[in-house]
Amino acid sequence: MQSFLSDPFLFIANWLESVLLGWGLQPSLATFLLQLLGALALGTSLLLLTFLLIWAERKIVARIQDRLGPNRVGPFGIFQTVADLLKLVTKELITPQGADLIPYNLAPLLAVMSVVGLWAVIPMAPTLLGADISVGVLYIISIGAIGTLGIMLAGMSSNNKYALLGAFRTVAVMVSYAVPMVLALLVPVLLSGSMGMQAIVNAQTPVAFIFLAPIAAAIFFVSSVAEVGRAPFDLLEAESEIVAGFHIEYSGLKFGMFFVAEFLHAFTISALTATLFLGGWQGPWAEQYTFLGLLYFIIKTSLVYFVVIWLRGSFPRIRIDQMNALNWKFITPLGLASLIFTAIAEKLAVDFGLPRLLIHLGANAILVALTALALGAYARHQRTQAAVRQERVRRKSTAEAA
Amino acid sequence: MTILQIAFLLIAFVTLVSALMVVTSPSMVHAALWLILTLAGIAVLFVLLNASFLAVVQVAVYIDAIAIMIIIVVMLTNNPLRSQMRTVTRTWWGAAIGALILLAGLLVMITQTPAFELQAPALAMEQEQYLKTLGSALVDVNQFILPFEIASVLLLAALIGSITVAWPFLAGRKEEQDR
Amino acid sequence: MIPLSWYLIFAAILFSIGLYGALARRNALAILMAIELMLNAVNLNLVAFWRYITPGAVSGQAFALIVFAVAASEAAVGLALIISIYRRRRTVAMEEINMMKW
Amino acid sequence: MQIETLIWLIPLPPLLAFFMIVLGAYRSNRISHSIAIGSMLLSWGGAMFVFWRAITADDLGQHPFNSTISWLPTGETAFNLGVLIDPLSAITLFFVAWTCLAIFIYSVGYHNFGKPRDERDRAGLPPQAGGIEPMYARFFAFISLFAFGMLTLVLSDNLLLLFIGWEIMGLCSYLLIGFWYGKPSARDAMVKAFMTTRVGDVFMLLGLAYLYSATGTLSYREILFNEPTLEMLASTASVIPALSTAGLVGLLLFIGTVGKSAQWPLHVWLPDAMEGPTPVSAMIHAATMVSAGVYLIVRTFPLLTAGWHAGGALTPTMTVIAFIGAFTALFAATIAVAQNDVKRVLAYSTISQLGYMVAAVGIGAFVAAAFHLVTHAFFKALLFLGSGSVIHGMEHGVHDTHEHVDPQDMFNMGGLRKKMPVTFWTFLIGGFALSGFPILTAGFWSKDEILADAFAHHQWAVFITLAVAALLTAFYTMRQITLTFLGEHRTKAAAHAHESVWTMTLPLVILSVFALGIGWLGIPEGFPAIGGLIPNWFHDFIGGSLPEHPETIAFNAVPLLVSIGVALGGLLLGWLTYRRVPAGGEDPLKKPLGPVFKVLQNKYYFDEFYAAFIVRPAYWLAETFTYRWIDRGVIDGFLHWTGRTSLKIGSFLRNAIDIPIVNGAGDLVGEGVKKAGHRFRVIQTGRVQEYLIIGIVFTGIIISYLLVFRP
Repeated sequence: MQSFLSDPFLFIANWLESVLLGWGLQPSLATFLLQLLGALALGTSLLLLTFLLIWAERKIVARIQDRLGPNRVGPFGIFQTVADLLKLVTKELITPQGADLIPYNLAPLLAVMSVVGLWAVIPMAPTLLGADISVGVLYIISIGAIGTLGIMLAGMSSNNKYALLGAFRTVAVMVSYAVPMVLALLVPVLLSGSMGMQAIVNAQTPVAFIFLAPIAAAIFFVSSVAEVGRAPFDLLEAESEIVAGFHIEYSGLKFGMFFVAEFLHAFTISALTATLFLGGWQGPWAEQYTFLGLLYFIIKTSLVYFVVIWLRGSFPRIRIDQMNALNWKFITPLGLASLIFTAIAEKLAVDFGLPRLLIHLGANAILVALTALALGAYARHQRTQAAVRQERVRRKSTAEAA
Repeated sequence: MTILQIAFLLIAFVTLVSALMVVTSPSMVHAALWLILTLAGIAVLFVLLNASFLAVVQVAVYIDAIAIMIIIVVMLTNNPLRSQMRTVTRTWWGAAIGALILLAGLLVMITQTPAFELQAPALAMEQEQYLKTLGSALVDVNQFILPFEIASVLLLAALIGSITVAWPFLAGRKEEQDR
Repeated sequence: MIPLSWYLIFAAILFSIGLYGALARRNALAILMAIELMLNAVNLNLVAFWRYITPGAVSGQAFALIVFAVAASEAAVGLALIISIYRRRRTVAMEEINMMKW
Repeated sequence: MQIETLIWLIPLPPLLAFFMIVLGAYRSNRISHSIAIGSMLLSWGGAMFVFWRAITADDLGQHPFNSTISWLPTGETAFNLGVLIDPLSAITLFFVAWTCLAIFIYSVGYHNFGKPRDERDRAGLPPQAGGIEPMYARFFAFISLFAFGMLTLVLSDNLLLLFIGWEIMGLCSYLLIGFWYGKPSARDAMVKAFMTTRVGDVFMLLGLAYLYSATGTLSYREILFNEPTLEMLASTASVIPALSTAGLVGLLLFIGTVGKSAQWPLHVWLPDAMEGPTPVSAMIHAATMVSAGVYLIVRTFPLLTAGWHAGGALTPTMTVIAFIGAFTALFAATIAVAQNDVKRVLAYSTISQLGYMVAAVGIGAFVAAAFHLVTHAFFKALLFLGSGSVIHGMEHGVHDTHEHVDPQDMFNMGGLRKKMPVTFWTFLIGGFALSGFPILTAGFWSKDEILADAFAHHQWAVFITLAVAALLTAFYTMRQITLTFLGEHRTKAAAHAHESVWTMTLPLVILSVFALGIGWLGIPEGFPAIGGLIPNWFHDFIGGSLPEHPETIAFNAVPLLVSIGVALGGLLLGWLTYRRVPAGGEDPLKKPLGPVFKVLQNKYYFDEFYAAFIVRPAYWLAETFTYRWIDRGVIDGFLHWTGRTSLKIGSFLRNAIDIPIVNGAGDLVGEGVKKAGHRFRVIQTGRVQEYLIIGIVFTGIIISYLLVFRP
């Protein structure tokens, strides 16, 4: 009973394994079945979680916008999403004329797959994770980009110019923002000395990486929000400009899959941020009681998710050129600098035995100061340029007037 | 015939079929998608070969980077008026003969290999250990630092070169003058 | 289990398919894809030899990684060239790209 | 820092200064001379520190400061390069550092630093009207290099490094004599100096080679302090009969000295060297560089005197050295009597004094030679700088009065005592030291010691020769002083002369202190009254340079009295003879001496003799024999014949073989290829894939051939 309390998931897994073995199955087949079962449970619970996420987002955004939000179906309107889903399921699945059928039908699957696939390596508790592969971070990068592929295929195969525009924006945005995201991901790898997710979480025992590398954390958060395509980076589906972007031609459950994938992806990047920079399931007594670990993990993830929603509720959408400029001129160089500073600071801390936290904080503070200086210089330059341009225009107009 | 052998044959079959589709599919988009399937199949073969790191890198580099780039370029160069034209050259039969000759030669040589029926020996170390060894070997002065650095320089050169080649403002302006 | 020869034969077939594609396709992009197939065949051979013959060393994996880098550069430059050529000649058919003829 | 490390570092600052000035600093005169003087001050400081350590060290002769590094591996042994400070080199370093520093400072004033550049001045000619020297910075570069060479020579612990320093100085001497290369006389003088010293240097190099082949080393300590080696050298016969190996080597090295120190018969270059910038290059040719020759023979004293014991008969080598030295001393002194140029007098006096030292070495008076080397360096430097100051003052006078007189001719001077008091008093001190004015001056003590040595060793010929030379020395010195400074102004220019700037007079004052004081270090112990004050410190100190300490000679009143007598007598005679020379007057000696005076004035016609019997035959050999007959007649004739024959053969080959056969075949091949190319051009479609297919098919065929037929 004690073991059940401390680690219910392992207990259940062991019990199931003994049951399966008792049926006379081969051990390898039993393990396979067990893993299949686990994956099924994880995927299903994640997809179900989406109901809650959508409801929560609508509620919070409504509060931010001084509204009530859904409040009719069920307590606090909690079943509103279920009602929406029922409506969506009953809708007709329209296939546009001239669509490229294979990519058209493949795209929603890929979108959902990439998001759910990410959860295979996210450690939710000391013993609760899909697979502790040694290259977890690399896995996240590669699987995450499959979502990009799905969106692109959707935009391309729909035979619709708005969808194609959305796809082009996807390419421009997602592929670009993958660069700073990878750079920021390398910082926890560097700090923990491993690419395994569990190892990264374990390396955050005394202090979470957000205190060692706040800049990298910020970069990762921002670029992954852009990767997801959430506001303020929601250019892919900008309703006011390109109607609905890449999924304009989708309806019914296929649209629902994109919808689910987007919300779940936002939650997933929250989970990733929590895992990589906030210490994951780390917390008091988390080692002994797995359930506590899961609780900590959910709390941290929800916090980050709240920030994501908050951003959506507060920021206007930015233009594509601003977005690319932000990436290539600001975030990517900063990410590179952050990686280099962290590497130097870590080397200093290890080789000279200096206090690690102080060194890293100092390095980040220097980086912030340098960034502020550079930005200030750039702003001054821009202002002078603008003044010169204005002056030229004014002279011209006065000359013409004369 | 063990499960592993069955799995291998299955994957190999799928991979080869999709590879064939890559070289025969009339639509470039479909060819690119088949290419992705082929690359994914090879990634799985890497996993079977206990090289999971390479499998992940295969997915990251090939599927995420190269395949997406190819699809972009397909999108950029898809000329609807020309898409109905032949997909193979006039000399495709020569290519087929050449490829078959090469295949035959390769198969003959493979059958003569002394290690033809070689079974996989046990791994020398843990998977994690391999990753560490590989990482340090790549930057070890006595091992692969030179190829590694050359590859880095090559990547940089490719980056700069592709930007220069595809720079629309330079090329476009010159094109205007040419006309 | 799986003998080495299976991998080798697989790689040989894949390479030949790639070769056929590189020689027979009209579209430059298709040629590029075919070249990727060939590179993958080579890479698979490298890894298979590593796994079966020298599992104690990491040289096979290291060279496979370097082949990845080469493939990435090749794809980048190749695609840039294709875009550039397309911009000039409005075609990506290799038969029509014969400016080098005498 | 180890003292050895410091010794290594001493010569380097001037070398660095040379490169810095040559490579960049020459654009600014102020920076150039600051660098040069600063570097010399560094070297001077190092030298003084080393000197102080040397004189306070216990038994320096047996435990010198020595440091060597391996330089050239020569088979089993290695040729070592090193530095050595023993008593001799310490004392030499002392006076070299002081005199070099004095030159450096003096040069600033001499080259009119601070005056504006005169538009009429041209690089390569002396400034016309008191403007700054056009090649000011270059001068400092040269003397820096010179200082490097001299310091290297002094600090070296082996003969090869010494030779290197020696040759660097030879180069600097050449460059500085010809510093005003715009003057034809300066050009001639520089070539003359270079060629003449070259004669000596070649023999010296022969001597070094011979010594190396005989002993396998050139290090001082390994040869000179090694009794068995010296014994071996002294006892083995050389290629020349009647000379031992040591004797032959010594003789060859001595010929080097003859060249460098301007001994008869290679003395002719030194007076001409006065064409250089007046006092400074002359100073180099009087106090420092020419001393190197004497330094060489003093340094190799044990080798030169191998086989000789104090009181014994002189070896042939020593006889030659003694003869040359004594003869030169007298010979040059007689010429000096009849010279009018203020610098030439000093030049001949230098030759004469160097002859003293050489003669002292020749009779085995090591200490006396070294002592005179030191004292002479100081007072001769003083005299030359003083004469430079005088000429400088006279040039000002000539410039002010526009009177066209030679500013170097003593008969145009007179009465400068009032105009240039500092120069006068210091020149007087130097002159008295040169003539050996009793008790007070350094020259007295050193010269007296040479005479005493000659007397004690019963070398009567040498003794008398040197005594007569000393008389003449005092006479011409007083002649010079009287003509220059005393009496009335003989020209307006002299009346308008004025004292030089402080940078020129300061070195004079410093050197005059040494010219007076340095002699007291070597007062013989037996000297009446003051002998006990400083009990012959110099003898004790410098004697450590030899394996065995030389004996102190017993005090004898005869040479002392002779010495005092000739000095005072000569001075008195000189004053009496020249005190009333009127303006434009002739030399009072001209009439009584008659033709002899003419011979003396023309330096015994040595230049003419060499011109007739060496230079002209050499020209004839080069121009007529070698060039006209051998080169143009025989060699060119043969070459022309060969050329013409080759041309004929070539044209035959071209017309008969090349054009019809070779070219024909070549053209045929070319045309064939061209035609074939036209046929085959159709297969070049410009399509990459088709090429590749062809390539692959052929590769496949080759591989299958290999597989099927060559298992």
